[in-house]
Amino acid sequence: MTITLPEGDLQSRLERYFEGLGNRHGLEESEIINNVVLIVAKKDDVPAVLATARETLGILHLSFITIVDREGSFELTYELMDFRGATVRVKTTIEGDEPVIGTVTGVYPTANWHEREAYDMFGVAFAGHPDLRRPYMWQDHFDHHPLLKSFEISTKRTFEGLR
Amino acid sequence: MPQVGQGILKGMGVTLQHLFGQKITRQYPEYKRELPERSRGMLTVDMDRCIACLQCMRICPDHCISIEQTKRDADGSGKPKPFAVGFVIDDSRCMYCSLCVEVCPVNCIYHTEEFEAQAYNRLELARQFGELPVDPTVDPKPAVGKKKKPTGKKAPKTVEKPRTGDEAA
Amino acid sequence: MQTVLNLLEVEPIRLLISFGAVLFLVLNLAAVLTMAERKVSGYIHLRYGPNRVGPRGLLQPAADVFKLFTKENVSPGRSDLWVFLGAPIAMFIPAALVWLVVPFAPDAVVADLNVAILFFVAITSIGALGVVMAGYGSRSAFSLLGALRGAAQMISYEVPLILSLLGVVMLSGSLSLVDIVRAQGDTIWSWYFLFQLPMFLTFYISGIAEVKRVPFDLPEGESEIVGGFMIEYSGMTWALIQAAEFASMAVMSAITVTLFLGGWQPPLPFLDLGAFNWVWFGIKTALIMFTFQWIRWSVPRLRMDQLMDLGWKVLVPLTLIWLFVTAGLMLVFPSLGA
Amino acid sequence: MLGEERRAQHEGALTEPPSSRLVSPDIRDEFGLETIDMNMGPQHPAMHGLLRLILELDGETVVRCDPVMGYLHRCQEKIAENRMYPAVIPLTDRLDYFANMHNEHGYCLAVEDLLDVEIPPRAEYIRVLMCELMRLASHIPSIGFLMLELGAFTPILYAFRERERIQAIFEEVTGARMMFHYIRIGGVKADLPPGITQKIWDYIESLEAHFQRDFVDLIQGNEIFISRTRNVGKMTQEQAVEMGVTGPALRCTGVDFDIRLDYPYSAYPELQFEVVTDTAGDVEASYRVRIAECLQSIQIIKQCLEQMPEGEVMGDTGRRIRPPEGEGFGRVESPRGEYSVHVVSDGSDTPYRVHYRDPSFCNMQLLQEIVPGHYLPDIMPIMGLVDPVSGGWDK
Repeated sequence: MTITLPEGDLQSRLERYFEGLGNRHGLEESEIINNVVLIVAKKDDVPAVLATARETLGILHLSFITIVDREGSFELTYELMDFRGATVRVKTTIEGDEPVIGTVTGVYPTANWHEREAYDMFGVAFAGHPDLRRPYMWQDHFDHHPLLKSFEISTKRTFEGLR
Repeated sequence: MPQVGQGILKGMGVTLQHLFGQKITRQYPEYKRELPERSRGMLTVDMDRCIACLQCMRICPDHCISIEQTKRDADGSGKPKPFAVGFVIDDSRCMYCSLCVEVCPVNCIYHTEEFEAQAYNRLELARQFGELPVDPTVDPKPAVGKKKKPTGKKAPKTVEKPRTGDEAA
Repeated sequence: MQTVLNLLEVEPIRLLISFGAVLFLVLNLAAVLTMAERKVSGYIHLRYGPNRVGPRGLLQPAADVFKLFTKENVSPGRSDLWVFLGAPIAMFIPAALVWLVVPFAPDAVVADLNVAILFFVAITSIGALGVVMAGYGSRSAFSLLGALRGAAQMISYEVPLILSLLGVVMLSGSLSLVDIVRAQGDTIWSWYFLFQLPMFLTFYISGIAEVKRVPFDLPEGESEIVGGFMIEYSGMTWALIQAAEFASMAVMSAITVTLFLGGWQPPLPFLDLGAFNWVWFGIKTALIMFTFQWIRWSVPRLRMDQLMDLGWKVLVPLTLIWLFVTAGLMLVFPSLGA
Repeated sequence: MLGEERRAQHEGALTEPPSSRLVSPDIRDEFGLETIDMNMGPQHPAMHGLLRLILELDGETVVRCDPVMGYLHRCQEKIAENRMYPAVIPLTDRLDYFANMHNEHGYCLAVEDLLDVEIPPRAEYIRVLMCELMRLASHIPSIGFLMLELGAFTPILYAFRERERIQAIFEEVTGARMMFHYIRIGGVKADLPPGITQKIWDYIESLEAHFQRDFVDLIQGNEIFISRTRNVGKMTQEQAVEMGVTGPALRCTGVDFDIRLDYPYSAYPELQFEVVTDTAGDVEASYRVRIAECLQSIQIIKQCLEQMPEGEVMGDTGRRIRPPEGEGFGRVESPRGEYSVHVVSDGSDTPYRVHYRDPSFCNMQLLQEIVPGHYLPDIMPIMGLVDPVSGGWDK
């Protein structure tokens, strides 16, 4: 099975993505910076926005999901690439101590591990994820999420007393 | 498969060529390669030149340098200046990144060509340079000062603020 | 002195002494072969190989043996201990026994059996038993997979191995290895490997498969099942398995030389060394062993299904066809037979 | 007690019914057939680094494959949050330790994106030159690893001979053989030492002279190699794209995606090279793609040496690097695929958040997808197709 890569020049594609996403969803903010379409969406809209991007606009590649812990809220960045120079960056914010967001594994299967990693590191739960295990940390008896700002690392020398 | 075995025979020809070819092993302990000028070996400190500015200790990503600082009139000018009485480089932590060498304002810390460090005990790898020994297991001053969290305001929810640029560079 | 020599005439004593000599030879051969293997691999890899113990590393095998003797023999906690410990012995004995029928020179053979080929075939088949014992005894998933592969492979490759022998047997009209060598004559073109080229190749390939070397080292398969049936062995038991492997490799080369490359016969009549003809046997065997090693360091490993395909779909039909060709030719030209 | 409990819980988590069994459960129950559970790794002689594969075997056929990571996890992202901006660079070296230069480059691009600093053209060319040498030093051993996994021991030593010679060049230029810490925010650490141009040129010519013999003649035509790799690990373009695969593993299915051309950075827009693709999408195709990419890299290195401009090698970043608030993105084509860095700054001199998107991590998802249905020995060539690096997937 072959895939179809997007056609047309970069600027027209960027505008197509910009309009395609802006017309369908109630976005909080959207703009084009250089070759990036920056979208700020509401938390609940994210799976739908990504579904539009994948299925209607044909953006094939989910590069990564970054979570930034803003102490009290989490900022998520979904970086989508169309393989031909254009980038769509979807941002959203989750408030609260027990963050939950809908999964995008149904749209981009590659999100599977990215979401697992995010869950492991930040404790952000992805509703509907098929296999939400921790990839890195111990699978049990470890209730911490190390990349949270509240998880303090010590600068102490680790071999103290080891001799 | 019309040419069965041809590829295998070709590959065997290559190995046969190498069987009689020049060997490339270096007989290490007897033969030592000359190290290039820039090669980064174990660190050493010229304590006479050190001005105890603590730059190297701050920048070190591994916190492998610890300095015990006092004020002393070392050059007899009558003005007490910062002086490093204790200086330890913990080679069990050093990763030879040369950041300390680059920040040193008087070029008193530098890389040597030594690279064969070994000991039965990790603490033996901590090399003392000063007059007083410094305990390498004690936490040095944090490499980064208590900064983190710009005080007062909460970090912004959405980024991509217009860049002021005055702070940069 | 005379009485001692006379004792050699007495059959059981001669057998015992010569068997002792052969056993000594086999054990030393294994050590020498490990050394050769490491040197050849080193030179192919642009390395020097072992060169620290003794002059040019020649004492390395002695150091290895010393190390292995002093190592603790670890056995897995839940292993079937008797089977586990018996496996290396069950592997080593067949490899050593075959040497009994190998003719080194016209009169230098421990037992000139008139059914030597049958003896060889029967004894090599026992080797598979050792592999299965090792895999079963050590109670590990990797060992079990290795043993299953080993058993399947060795039993499957028995078939082309035996079939490829038949051409030689038909031509020489004898099952005795001494007679087969005599029948080949002392010129290089009268040896059987030319006329029986497909048989020779089949025997050579199935021989590699039988001694489990690359590209047929699936029972070992260090990159997929780590060490296969020998994964749990250590110390002297492991050394015995290694010795068995190298001894069977040596015996396979010796049999190849005996059957197809004229045994002790010189390549041309004027090169006849008389009583020293075993030198020719040694040179040829060493050459075959070198090709084993050369192949080992040049090619990757086959997969199980491809191995079986090669054995049953290529080698067996090939030998059968050539058997018919040989028989037909012998019918037309009766002078071909002995 | 704790151990027992932990094990029970752990097993409970991992023994969900596999989606595709090769023998239907009815038949299995009727004949009392069982599958074998097998742990491959983390201490497996041929495994790429510290990876554990939990396999369910039906005979020798893999029914389920579940990669378990985390044996080398250092939480580099957390460490980076506690280091100053320049002091993160030597840590990025430890990520994908077969492509250190690319890691540094990606991070520096991200911070430069924040800083808006001008990079001198000579520095850009030196970066590209070093990255392409690094690509050679990564692709050639990965071909060797593929052969090692197939059971041929020799090519890996020829491959490491090449890597050794490239490392000697690196040592002269950067001062270290593996953990370079050479590419800095704003440029590179130092200019090329005198005489190194001729050495690189000599090396590239000697490599070209025996590349065909040692890595193509020895491997490509070998019938056993072909039978072991053709149609093994076969994937469609759609599968590869869905799994987020990038790099040679994606290009061997025919998708000509290369960050160097599609999202150009550094000096790449000024250089002439091709994106190599293959259509088969199996292990053999990925081998061919890697070989061809090595040849392309050689061409790029030659162009770099010819077109190398004169001038400074370090832009003006100031003594203390303190980017304004905001986000920076850096994206490079590492030998394994797309390596992206996302740096969030809060205006202080340490990053607020650093995120690495490592190709090893993303490409490894492919294992779950394409390994089931293959034989046990095929796992290893598939690992050679994906070619992950332990430091990369574990961060």
